[in-house]
Amino acid sequence: MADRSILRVENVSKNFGGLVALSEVSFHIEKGDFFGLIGPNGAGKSVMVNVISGLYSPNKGRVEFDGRQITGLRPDRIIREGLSRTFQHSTLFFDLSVRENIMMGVRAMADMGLAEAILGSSSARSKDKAIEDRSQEVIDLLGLEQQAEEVAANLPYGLQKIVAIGIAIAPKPKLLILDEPLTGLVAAEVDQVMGHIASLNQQGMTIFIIEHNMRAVMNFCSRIVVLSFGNKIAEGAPGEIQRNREVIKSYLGE
Amino acid sequence: MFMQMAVTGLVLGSIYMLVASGLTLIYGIMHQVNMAHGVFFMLGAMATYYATEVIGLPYFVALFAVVLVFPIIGAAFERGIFRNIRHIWLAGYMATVGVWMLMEGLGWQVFGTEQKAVSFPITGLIRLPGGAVLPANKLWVGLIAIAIMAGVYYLVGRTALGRQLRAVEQNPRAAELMGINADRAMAKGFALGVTLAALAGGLVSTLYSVDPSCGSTPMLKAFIIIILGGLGNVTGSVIAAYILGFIDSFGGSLLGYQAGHFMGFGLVILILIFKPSGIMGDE
Amino acid sequence: MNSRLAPYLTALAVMAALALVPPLIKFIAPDKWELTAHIGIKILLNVGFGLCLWMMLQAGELSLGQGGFITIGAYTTGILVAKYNLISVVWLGYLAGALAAAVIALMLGYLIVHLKRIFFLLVTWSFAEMLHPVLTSFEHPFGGAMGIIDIPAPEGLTLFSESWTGYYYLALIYGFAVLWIVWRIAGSKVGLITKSIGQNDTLVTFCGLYVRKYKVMIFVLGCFITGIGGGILASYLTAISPETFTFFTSLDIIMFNLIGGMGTMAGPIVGAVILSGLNEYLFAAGYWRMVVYGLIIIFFITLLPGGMVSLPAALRKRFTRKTKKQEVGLG
Amino acid sequence: MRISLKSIGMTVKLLAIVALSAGLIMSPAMTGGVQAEVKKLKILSNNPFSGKAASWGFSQDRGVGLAVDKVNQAGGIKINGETYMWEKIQCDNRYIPADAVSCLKRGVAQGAKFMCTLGGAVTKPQIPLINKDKIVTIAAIAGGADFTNANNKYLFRTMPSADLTIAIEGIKIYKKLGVKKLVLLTADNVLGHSDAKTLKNALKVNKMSDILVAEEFVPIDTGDFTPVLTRVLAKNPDHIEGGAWPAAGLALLIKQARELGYKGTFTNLSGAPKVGPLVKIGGKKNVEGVIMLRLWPPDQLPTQAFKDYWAEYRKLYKQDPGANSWESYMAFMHLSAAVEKAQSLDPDKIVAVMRDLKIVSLLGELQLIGKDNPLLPGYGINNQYTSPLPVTVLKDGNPIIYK
Repeated sequence: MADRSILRVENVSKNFGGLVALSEVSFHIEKGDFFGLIGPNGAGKSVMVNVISGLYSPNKGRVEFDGRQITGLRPDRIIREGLSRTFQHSTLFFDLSVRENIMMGVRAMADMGLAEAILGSSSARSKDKAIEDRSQEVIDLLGLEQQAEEVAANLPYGLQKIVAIGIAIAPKPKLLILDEPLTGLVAAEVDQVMGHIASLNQQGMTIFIIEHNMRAVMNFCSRIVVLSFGNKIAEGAPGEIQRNREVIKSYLGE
Repeated sequence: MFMQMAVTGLVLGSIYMLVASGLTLIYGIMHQVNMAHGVFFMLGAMATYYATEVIGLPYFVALFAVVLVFPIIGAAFERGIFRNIRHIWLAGYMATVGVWMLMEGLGWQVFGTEQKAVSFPITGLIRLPGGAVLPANKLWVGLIAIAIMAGVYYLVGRTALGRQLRAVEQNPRAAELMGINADRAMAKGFALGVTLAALAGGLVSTLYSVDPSCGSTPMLKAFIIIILGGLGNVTGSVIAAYILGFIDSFGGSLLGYQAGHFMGFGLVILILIFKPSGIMGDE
Repeated sequence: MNSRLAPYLTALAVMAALALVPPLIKFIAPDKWELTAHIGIKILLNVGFGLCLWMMLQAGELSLGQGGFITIGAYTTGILVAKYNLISVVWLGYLAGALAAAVIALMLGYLIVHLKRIFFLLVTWSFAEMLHPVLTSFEHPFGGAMGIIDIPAPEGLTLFSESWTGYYYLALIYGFAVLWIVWRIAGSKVGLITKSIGQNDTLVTFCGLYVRKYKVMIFVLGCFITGIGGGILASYLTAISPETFTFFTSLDIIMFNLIGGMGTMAGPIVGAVILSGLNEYLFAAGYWRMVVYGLIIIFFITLLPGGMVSLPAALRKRFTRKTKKQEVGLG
Repeated sequence: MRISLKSIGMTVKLLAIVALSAGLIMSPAMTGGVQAEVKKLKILSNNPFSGKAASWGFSQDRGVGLAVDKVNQAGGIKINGETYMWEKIQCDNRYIPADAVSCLKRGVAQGAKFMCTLGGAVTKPQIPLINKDKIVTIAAIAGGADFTNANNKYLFRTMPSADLTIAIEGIKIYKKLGVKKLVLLTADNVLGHSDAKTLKNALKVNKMSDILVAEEFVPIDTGDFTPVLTRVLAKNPDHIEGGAWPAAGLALLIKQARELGYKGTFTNLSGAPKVGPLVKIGGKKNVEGVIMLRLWPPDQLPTQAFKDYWAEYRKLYKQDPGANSWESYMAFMHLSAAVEKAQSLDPDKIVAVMRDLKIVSLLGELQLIGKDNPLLPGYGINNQYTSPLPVTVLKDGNPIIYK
């Protein structure tokens, strides 16, 4: 299919025991999109992200990324296809420095072998250099120079979120999935984080954001999908979604 | 011979169940792997020995004294050592190892190296159909073990203390919000586990002999059982105890002692690899 | 001084200092040499074992089966070079022992690597326990309850007038080789990955790294190195039996890390030095050994959880707190 | 590769700590040992002081200890005009072969030229070192020519070997009892396995091989014998030989066999268990009629010296002495006398004197046999102590002389 879509989710269903978390959800994201996924608590948003990133395998349906089916692949393989994700609760390597955190995201990390690490061969040195260069790039990009050597646990919450994004973008992903990146942030921090995300999008990275913060989603997203109790109830531009009666009903209740 | 093996398996299973009960309870409530279990078993056996053979109390009075005294000892250990470190799993584990070494070492000092014996008051031999025989003391110890286990079920399932323990087990913080003092509940749980270990020592050691290391073999068996049954799963450990009893009996009779030993640990590894929640675990 | 060379130079200096111990002691107190050598050998081998476990600990899991891997290394060496004389070069016997330990670690590790914490601890412990009945039950090839005797010293050790010196230098090289390997890994990107796995393995997965591979890799490497140590011990002891390396051997290796402190590489080294030295003296104390052991464990767990390496910091904290209190009292 | 200044500091500190600790650990090795008013002769007590075999270890250690005190109280021994005092150094080998080797290395390192130890399992791996370092060793081992032979000049056996106990006394007893179906149920260690070998050989020589219906080996720390007894009792034996057990193991074995309805007889030819715990744990009724070697009934001690020894041991340790306590006591007295007679500390001279020296000790004349002795095939060297070998049977909880 020679379309512009980078991620296609087709008829994905997921049950936990008797509980239906997702039922027959389909949508697709196009290259360069700033795509939003919203829905009330328990709508199945996080389950959706976990299915896409390979943490759960769906009971039914398929996920295609960049023209290739990724359902059933190991999570680390999916990531290496060029898809990155962050986690809802700011998840970092808290005892490592910011620089080390970001290094962990760099793709070349996966190529390091044990023997070359011990012997410090020239190939190991060049890989080391590639990793260090790329992490420096990310640090510059996110404006973390000041905090680069600081231990992640000591950073303010907003910066921790940015470091998490840094880990995710270090491998230069084609698609970045952000699972509620704004939870627990104060207004100034929200702007800072969303600013970084928007500029990544402007540089051509496809963004897929799951968020509760309506204002941010409506302001930045180009297209939005709404989930409710595991069903897709709406899809469209922010304006359409805001007017959609189903959406209003599911958010406000009856 | 089959009958005899089956009877032996049942008796061993009951003994193992009793020995494992305290261990599984402590894991269930505190998520603490108690390496000092064997030492509390030994202390129970030693206490019974001193009470009966040295002081001269009747056997069941001595056992009753164990039930009265060991909750205090258990609570003291919990308060003194384990309370502050129980949230770090490794610290908890190693601390129990420390208590084990310390108490067994002191045991060799105080009790000496000569093995001692406590005799069970009921003796005799019961002949069963199929040519099997069952010593009366083993029958009684087995029956008492089952009664104690029933008591544990009642205590955990039906009493206020049991409700507290279960609440703390599931979520200590939520239990605190409900007005349960988690610290105190855990101390009670630990004391209960220690008492069960000591009681097992007082009962089971009458079948064998008493010395400062007499708890190590029972503890090894108890560990196999609680892993097979799923850590902290009381019903699972009861079933696992009988499984191990039959493995030891049939394996030992048909294949020799070492084979039974090997099979026990082999089963443990298989269970841990393929079903870490144990034979009764869900998932 | 070039900053890259500094650690190497320091290590070399310490190694050279330790290498000078034999002639020095033989000069000042020749009658004490054997005892010193014996303790030194034990310490240096244990430093290796402790560091291997520390390396695995970085990935978050604690093995209580290292005694089992020492046993595998020792037995493989013993069977091949002593019992059946299949290998005439003892050094190759060590290599075979290490390979056997690594292969078994690979198979076991692949199966158990998904287990965490207490489950990993229990499964490695069960594995080590299971070796005992196997070794005891089979006269061939394991030698049954008797074990294996007359395990020869490696070639080249005869260059030294008495075997103590030879084994001392062998253990010295072993200890520092392990130190070098573990230090190199800890400083490398693989070390960073290992440390990250210990903190948050899900996130490592979502960095595109296959956690299982790294955990197994570290486990296998640790067991390989431990296996070599087992071979050396087999030669040194000249005889091994199923009871030679027990649960307590594995426990000791954990205790090196516990007593020294798990935070830095210095921890297991300091722990191994203190505990294995102490252990040798406690042999004479006989039955007080367990009491002392128990007290040490309880002391470190409850009062100094950061281990010996945290002692200066802990003292400083204590001291400053006290002076502060005094100031308040005076004010 | 990027190394921060901090990490260099860490490494330096780390290595400094190591060096310092190493120095601390090794420092005791370098101090002391200067005071030399009284010359010391060190004997290493390489025995189990913890674990299931600890009662054997203490028994042996105390026997040697009493002998050491006795010699020292008498003013030590004089060699070439200089007075030497004995000193016993202990090392707990936990009955683990490798620990025993470690202990021996420690002992050698501490300057011990003599040793007492016990158990074939732990002694066997020590033999190469004993021979190399010429450690004059008195050891309680049952195994035969594997231990006592012309290659092992420095190893002396304090207890009667299985060639004397099982092969001679044992066969006599079996014949007397009229054993038809014999079961050997012994410990899964070297002692057990070597007993089994000796027994099978002896049965073959006496053309009685067909009476052995089963042999079983179980670990020495076994508590429940029921499964393995079920297995052997299915063969309807009329006699069980429980070889290498300490008291508790033998007692449980007998008790549980009786509980399973076994009516036959028992012997225990090599363990020499203590009678007190045996009767206590096994039950007086169950252990009635058990036949054992090497045990003396307390009221039938043959000499006054032995009575005094018994009384002194009881006074000190509040229990009856075990067989290997007086065996090692006698052997040490002999060893000490030999050192004095040799007037030298050269191990070769000492062992040469030992082989010919006869002394009178607790049980009368004590001497070494083994060379050219048809009863001890393949020994070829006089390294086996002999003294009267009692056969006792338990009656009413007390041992009495059998026959």
